[in-house]
Amino acid sequence: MVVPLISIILLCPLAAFAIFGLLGLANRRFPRQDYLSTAAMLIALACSFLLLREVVPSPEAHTVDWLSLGGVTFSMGFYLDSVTVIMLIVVTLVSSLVHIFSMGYMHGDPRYPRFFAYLSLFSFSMLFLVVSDNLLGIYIGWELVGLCSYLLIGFWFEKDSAANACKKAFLTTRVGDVGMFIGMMMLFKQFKTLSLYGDGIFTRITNPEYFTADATGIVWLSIAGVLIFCGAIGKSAQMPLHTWLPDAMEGPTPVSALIHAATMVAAGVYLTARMFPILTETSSLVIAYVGGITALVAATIAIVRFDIKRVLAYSTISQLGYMMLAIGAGSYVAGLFHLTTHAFFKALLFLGSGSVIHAFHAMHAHAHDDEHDHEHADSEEHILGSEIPPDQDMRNMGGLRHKMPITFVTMLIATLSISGVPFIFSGFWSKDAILGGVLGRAMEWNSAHHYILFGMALCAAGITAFYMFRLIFMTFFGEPRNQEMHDMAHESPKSMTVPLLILAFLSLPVVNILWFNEAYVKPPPQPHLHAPQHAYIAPDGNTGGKGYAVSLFGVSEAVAAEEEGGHSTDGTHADDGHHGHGPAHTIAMVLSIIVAGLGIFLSWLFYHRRTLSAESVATTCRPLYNLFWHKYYFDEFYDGVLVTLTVWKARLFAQFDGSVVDGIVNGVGFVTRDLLAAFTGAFDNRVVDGIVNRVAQVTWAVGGRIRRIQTGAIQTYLFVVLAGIVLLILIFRAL
Amino acid sequence: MTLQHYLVISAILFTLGIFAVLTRRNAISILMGIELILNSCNLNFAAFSRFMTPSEDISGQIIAIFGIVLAAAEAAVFLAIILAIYREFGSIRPDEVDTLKG
Amino acid sequence: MDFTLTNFIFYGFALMTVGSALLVVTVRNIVHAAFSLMVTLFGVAGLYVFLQADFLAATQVIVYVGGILVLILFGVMMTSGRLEMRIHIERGQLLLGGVVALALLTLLLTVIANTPAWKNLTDDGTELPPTTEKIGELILNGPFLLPFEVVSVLLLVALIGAALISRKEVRD
Amino acid sequence: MLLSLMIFIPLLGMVAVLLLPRESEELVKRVTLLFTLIPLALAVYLFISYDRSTAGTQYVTNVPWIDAFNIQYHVGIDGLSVTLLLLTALLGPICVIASWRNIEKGIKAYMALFLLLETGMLGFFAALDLFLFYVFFELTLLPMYFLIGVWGGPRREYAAIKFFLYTLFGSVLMLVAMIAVYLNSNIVNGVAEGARTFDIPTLITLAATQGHALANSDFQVWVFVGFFIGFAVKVPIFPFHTWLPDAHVEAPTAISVILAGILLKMGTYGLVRINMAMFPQGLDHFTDGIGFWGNSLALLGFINIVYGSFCALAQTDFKKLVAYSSIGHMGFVILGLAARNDSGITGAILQMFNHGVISAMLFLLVGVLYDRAHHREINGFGGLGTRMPIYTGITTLAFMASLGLPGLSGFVGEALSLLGAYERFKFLTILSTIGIVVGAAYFLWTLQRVFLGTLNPKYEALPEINGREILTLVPLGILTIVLGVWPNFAIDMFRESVTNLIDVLNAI
Repeated sequence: MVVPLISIILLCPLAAFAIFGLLGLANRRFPRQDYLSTAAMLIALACSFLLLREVVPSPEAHTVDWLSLGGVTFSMGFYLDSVTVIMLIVVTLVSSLVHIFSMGYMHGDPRYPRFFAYLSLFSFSMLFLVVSDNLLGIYIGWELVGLCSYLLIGFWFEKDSAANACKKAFLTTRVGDVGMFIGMMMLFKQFKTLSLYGDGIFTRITNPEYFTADATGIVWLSIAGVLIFCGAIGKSAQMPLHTWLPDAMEGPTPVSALIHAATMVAAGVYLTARMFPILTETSSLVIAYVGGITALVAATIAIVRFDIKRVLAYSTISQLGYMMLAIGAGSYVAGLFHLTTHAFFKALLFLGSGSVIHAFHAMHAHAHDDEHDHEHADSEEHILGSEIPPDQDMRNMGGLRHKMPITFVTMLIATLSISGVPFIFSGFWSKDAILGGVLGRAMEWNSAHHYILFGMALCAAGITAFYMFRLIFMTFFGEPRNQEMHDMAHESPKSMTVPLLILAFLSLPVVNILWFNEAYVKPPPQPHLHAPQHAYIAPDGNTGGKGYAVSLFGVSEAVAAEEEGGHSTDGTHADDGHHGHGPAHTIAMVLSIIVAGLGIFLSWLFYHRRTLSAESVATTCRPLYNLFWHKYYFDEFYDGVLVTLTVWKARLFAQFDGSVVDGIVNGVGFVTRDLLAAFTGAFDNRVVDGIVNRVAQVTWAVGGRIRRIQTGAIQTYLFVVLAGIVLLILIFRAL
Repeated sequence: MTLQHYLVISAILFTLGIFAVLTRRNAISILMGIELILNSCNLNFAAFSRFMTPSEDISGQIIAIFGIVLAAAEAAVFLAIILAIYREFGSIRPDEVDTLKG
Repeated sequence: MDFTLTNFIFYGFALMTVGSALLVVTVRNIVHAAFSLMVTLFGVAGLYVFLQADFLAATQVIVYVGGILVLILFGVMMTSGRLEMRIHIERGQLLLGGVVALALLTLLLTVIANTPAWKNLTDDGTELPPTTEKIGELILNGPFLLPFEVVSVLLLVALIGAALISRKEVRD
Repeated sequence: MLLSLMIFIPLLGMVAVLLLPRESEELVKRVTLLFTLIPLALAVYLFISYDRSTAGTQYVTNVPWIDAFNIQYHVGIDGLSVTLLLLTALLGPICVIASWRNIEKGIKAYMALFLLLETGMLGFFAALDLFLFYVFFELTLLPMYFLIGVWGGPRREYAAIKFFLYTLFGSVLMLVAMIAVYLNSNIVNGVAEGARTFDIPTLITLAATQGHALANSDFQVWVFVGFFIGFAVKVPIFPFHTWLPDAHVEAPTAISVILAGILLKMGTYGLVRINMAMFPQGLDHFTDGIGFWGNSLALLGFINIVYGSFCALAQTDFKKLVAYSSIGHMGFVILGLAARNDSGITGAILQMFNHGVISAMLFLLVGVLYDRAHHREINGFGGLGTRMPIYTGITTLAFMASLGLPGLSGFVGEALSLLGAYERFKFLTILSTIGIVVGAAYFLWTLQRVFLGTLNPKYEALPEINGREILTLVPLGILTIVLGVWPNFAIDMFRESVTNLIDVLNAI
């Protein structure tokens, strides 16, 4: 049953896209592309639920030879374990809801059918990525989702900002992908395969024929792991390749919800989780720190944004950092659990914001229509890279809770969830699992500075609560700030509110625990999530033959079992786990509740009661505020390095909004395009081509002399020929 | 009569033909020179056929006949070309027809 | 070497051939040159007879004297208009041409004199039956059929080509 | 017989076209199309009926040609040639259709030359006698010269002469090397015995025979260089590439397609067929990874990739951009060949085929735009996506295939080449991946400048791509997708040949 079900899941969205593409070639359309795509997604959803029952007993790979060479064969196939099923359900569920939501949101767009076709293609690519059992397949899906992201960010490509953003997204992630590809090359050279399961990398890594875990081996494996992780850095918008994600908000809001919040960006986390068995202590640490820093930095930037979608974008980056931190710290299950809960509540937040924007946009479209683009073209903020369309500016909102009750309530639920309000919201459980895991890990490491990771996570949690409630207070509470817009606002149509309600329901922990749990067929989720989920690299330096972390489920169980059988330290592992995690969990839970409460309270003081003034705080802490407003000056820093060279081109740089790596990307682009490429271009023209032309000139000149011999009189020719013959004969006779 | 008699006559004819082709400033004279050359060749064929092969083998004569036919064809084309050149340039002096001059 | 009648006639023909050829290349009047050429061609035909090539001799007379020579005279008349057209010769060219021609002649004679295989091959004097029949056999029913056909096509092409080229109005 | 039929049918077509009156242009085009469709049908038949399970040559015809030099008319196909024959035969009719409307003068001569060109190309890929190989190699040169020089753009003479001289320069060196091989082909242990030969399979065997003059490693190195330069000009490899942008820019659309699609492949095909198979020790000298010379071939590949990509980034002429991107993509072929292992060589061959398909698409697409706007300045467009959605869609597909998006054919060849090359040349391969990013950069940047953003008011009335143009693009697009999704479809053809080649290489 497994293979046909997965095939149906994959083929339905693909067919929906193919129909659009083929008819498009003849300039025709399927009459209702939206129904077609949505139906395809719903079928896929149904099949995913059917798979829930199929999976657990024994995860297995189903492969076919995809590319067979003389000595090597690359296979393609499905691998189905509980993680796959979780991802399948998350993707199909969110995707279906976004499809339905889009019917309302995108209604009336001139390219309405195309939007759904793209969504279908995206769903196919994402699902393909999820079910692939090998790195090559994952890479294929990986790049295809990148393409879809490109197409959908640039959906309104008439806007220059959208055209820039989609290119930036594709290129930035491609930088990461190249890292990933180099990692793949390393693994392929070592293991002669790119399959993960079966007789794949995860098996061969324990086989001395392919890999020995001596010092060099561990270093090598760490490098490979970090390189693979580079792909995840790009796709999941981790520091320092995160700059594309806020820009990606140029795409339609349902796209932001589906691709840039719930699914595609989580693919990086998924990949890292998949690669769990090959992570070494070093690469785990790198991942943890990258995640931790990202979580904290992105959260602080989000505090000062006014564009409702950018707040959510930075929040997404921050939450993804969380998941990475979890995986890096070995809390595999916690990371994936957070991925799942986050997918639902973040999709809900985006769709909710979409609902708000839709309410404003309808009015806005009437009022301004064409001027939209020109309006901001020259504004100061545009140069700073934070142009805010008025319908997304929270400073124009306020008091909407009466106008849009359903949107308000559902968004509030999501906010409570992401803020980690205890017990009745899913976000609390997953976030708490991560905090507990990180603290436990820090304790295990027993090294003071790894507590920094926990500190960063905790700060990020508090800040998250603060800025999310800031968003809610500014949008839904208080007095309307822009009366004209407020009057026009209205609740969204059913096609939009129903998905909101469903997602709100999914943000409740009960639901998640129920199905997350069932997929495992393991002890109840709570103790499970807090139990030691990692049999670690022994902290005592006894890294001998097991310099990699082992997860609890999936095929890696086999590895774990083997390890337990083969090594005397297995008992210690279990003990470590219990010692480390029992108290860690309690401490983490208490602390997280405290910081979340603190964040919400502060937010209430600032933005609802207004006992404290954000402005005055901003003034007193001017340097800090500026730091956040300018996204840590990374952008300015990198720009600055180049601007000293090319001050006059400042505007060019400003075009790209920028933060840290924007500078790098632009810098590289600039250096290559304007300097290096121009130089190579000139070199090509002058030197290489010059030599060629010189040769031609010499030939030409010599020819000019020689041509005088050509008198045109045939008798002369004949004379020369005969004289030559006579001479030749004489010469050769003489010899 | 030895073979060398014929060869000597033929060599003289050939040389005279070449001389004509080289020196005469008139296309028709050049044609005559070429005819001399062709004749010397044909004579050689016939002579070699007589002296170098068994007497009943007369292949050389046949080749000579082919040579005559070729000479006829060549003369026809040559004269046609001369006529065309004459129409074009108003002269048949080869040194005045030098479009190919480099 | 004894001066039999045969020998005498042979040398006569040889002298006739060479002498008139000399005239062909030296006289200034092109018509005279053409007639000298006629004599040369007759002389060669005579030599063919000495080589027991009767058919060849006949062909020589018919084709050359009857065909080519007439063609040449036509050419002279159509291009000059006057019968007494003088041939232009330049001193320098005469000298250079003479040198080359002489060198060539020396070369050829040396080769003729020094090639061992050609020495002392005298005419055995066997009389052949008329060769016409044999030539016919060889050409139409023997190994020379294909060359014969090819040469016929060549002649045809040459004649059509000549007609096309010498037409007054050539397209384009 | 079938093979020879396929090779010479276009020649027959040329005669037929020449016999047609020059006024009936439609008839000329139809006859040409017919005579290019027949080889296509035959190629498809060969492709299907080719026995994939052996490495030996099939459909062999071997008759004496010039006895004096022991030259034979020896043709046959193995997996590599049949793939490229199919590509050639496929591009034939496509180019004829692409030339349907935009060749204004002398269509008859154009079509006749085109058919002659096709014979040359088909013969080249099938030839198994070194002399025949060379004859066909040169046979493509002549029609190409005229096709560029007569029907090209404003600087056509310059481009045509440049192309001609460059290639001739290369082929002279090749000729010298070829004669050297011929003269040494009967020397064993310093003693001449038996007849000399031009026969490629025989020469390959001889070159692997201990003590044979051809198996001398110094000799192999020098001859390798001779052939290599000859082919390098065609590929083109870095210092010999400057003819390519000029020729591409000036040539008419269909001829650019042939240039990029087939002629460049003649270079790499020659490298595989002659340089690698016949001179494994020569190859070893340049690819053993030791010292400068041991890395030189991979270095050239790397330079091609990076240099070509950066140059492409600097271009503002659409066609020039595509031309430089070709240089970059051929770099992957060189890199893959230098790796000389399964994945490297397979990747290189796939990349040859895919690049033929993709660059053909790109040039056709540029041609479509040029026919409408009469210029190719990338910055002179803008926002065409709203005006020409189908055209934009197909262009996006071609761009994505070219920049190596997985799922489309460009990726498989590129990825396999890199995977293979990494096993031998770690550092250079990692550096070469820069090409992947830069490749994406220039294509996306072009996409943005031409199709995205607000519509340039000048082009508000630009007509959408028409049915005939779509017809030329669709088969290529389908191939791109099919080979991306199911690369075994092509790999099946030459797997055995590659294995065989690697055995030869490993034998030294």
